[in-house]
Amino acid sequence: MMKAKDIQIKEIPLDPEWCRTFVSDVSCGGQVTFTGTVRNHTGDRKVERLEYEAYVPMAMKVLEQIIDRAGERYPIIRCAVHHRLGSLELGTSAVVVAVAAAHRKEAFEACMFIIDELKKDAPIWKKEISPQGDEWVSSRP
Amino acid sequence: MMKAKDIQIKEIPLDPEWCRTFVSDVSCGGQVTFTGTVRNHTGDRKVERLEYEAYVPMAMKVLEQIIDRAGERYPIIRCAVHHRLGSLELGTSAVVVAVAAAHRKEAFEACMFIIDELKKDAPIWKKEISPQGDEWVSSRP
Amino acid sequence: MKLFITCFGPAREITGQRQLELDVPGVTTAGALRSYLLNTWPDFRSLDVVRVAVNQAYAEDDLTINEGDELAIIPPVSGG
Amino acid sequence: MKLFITCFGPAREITGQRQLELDVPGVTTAGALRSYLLNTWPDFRSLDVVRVAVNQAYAEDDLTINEGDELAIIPPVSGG
Repeated sequence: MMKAKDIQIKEIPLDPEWCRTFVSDVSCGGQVTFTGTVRNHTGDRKVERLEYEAYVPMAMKVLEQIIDRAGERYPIIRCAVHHRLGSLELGTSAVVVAVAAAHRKEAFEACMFIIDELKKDAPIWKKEISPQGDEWVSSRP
Repeated sequence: MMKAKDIQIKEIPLDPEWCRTFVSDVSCGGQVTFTGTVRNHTGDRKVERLEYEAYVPMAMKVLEQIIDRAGERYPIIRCAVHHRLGSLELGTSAVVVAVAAAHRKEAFEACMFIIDELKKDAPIWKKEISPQGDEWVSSRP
Repeated sequence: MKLFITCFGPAREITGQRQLELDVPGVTTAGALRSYLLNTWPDFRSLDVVRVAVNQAYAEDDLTINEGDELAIIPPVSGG
Repeated sequence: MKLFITCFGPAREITGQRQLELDVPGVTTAGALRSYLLNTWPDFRSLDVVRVAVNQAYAEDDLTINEGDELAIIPPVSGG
């Protein structure tokens, strides 16, 4: 039974340690935290920065549904998903997914499930700003 | 090719955010951090606190070998493994494993591999302090 | 029936607008709206998938659209 | 040959000492040391596994022990 979940989509820097602390629970043996950061390349393409936008109210709902589905599959106790918007420099955190469960295997699997589903379904878009030209990421042929 | 690894076994509180920051790298799309904390139960057994001890110089070597094996299996770029010793209250962080790789799947798998191997091979022991009596954890029949 | 449709990410660049205002007879389901968009702006065909959201949820093609619904074009997402 | 053996975790409670000092003819391999320990302190048999470390590495049973080696008894580990 999930005790608490926290979903945030925001323009200001993310705080992975806040997420990790939010999901900490004495009934849990551990937390798994994934932090997605802006990488300086995509394949051979050099990346200078990323610009994120979202359909925010729908994204909040989709993320909540994803967390609930994770909770049906895995006995997770607490969960936080934060996503950044706006123009992000290299190395900046774009997304944090933190999960706590009684046992680590389930925490790892739930964390992977949530970030995979987020990337498939959350109405959020990023544009790569690159010397080779700007491009919306998944619209590339 | 692994750029950096950091192994610490210490008596003072761990800092998961330090580990996450240590493994951050602009060539990586993300970091996965596992933090193992002291749980208030093991099955039906109530736990009051844990006492950790280690064969420190050997544990340092074993952890380094585990990280190197992880680096042979997965293209991880940076890695930190910190382990706490001494008497730990409920909720306290006992171990942190942080891994960065270009792609998240590999970071998740490498992080799981390292914590699994650590639990199998690192010469570290914990004793559960419980109202039902104190017990070394894995020596239980 | 007047429809207001928000265009996100690459959809905004394809239509040239963030908000579309349409009044097209026959566009009464999510599927009909999708077809209308693909025919009107053929660049949508270069995307892997174009989904329509009705009232902040992904819509199946047979979902009926009503006046006043919140509509959005959802090009391939790339969060995370 | 005098051997100094450090006992960790539950091994310390079984032998009652953190440091053992042994001088037993015939104990010249890691396996012989393991057998000696299991015979001398039968409580070791209640553990799933008892490993011997020589110079800070797990030792196979046939590894020869030399005077001055750093020896340790490694009962089942439980880190993390």
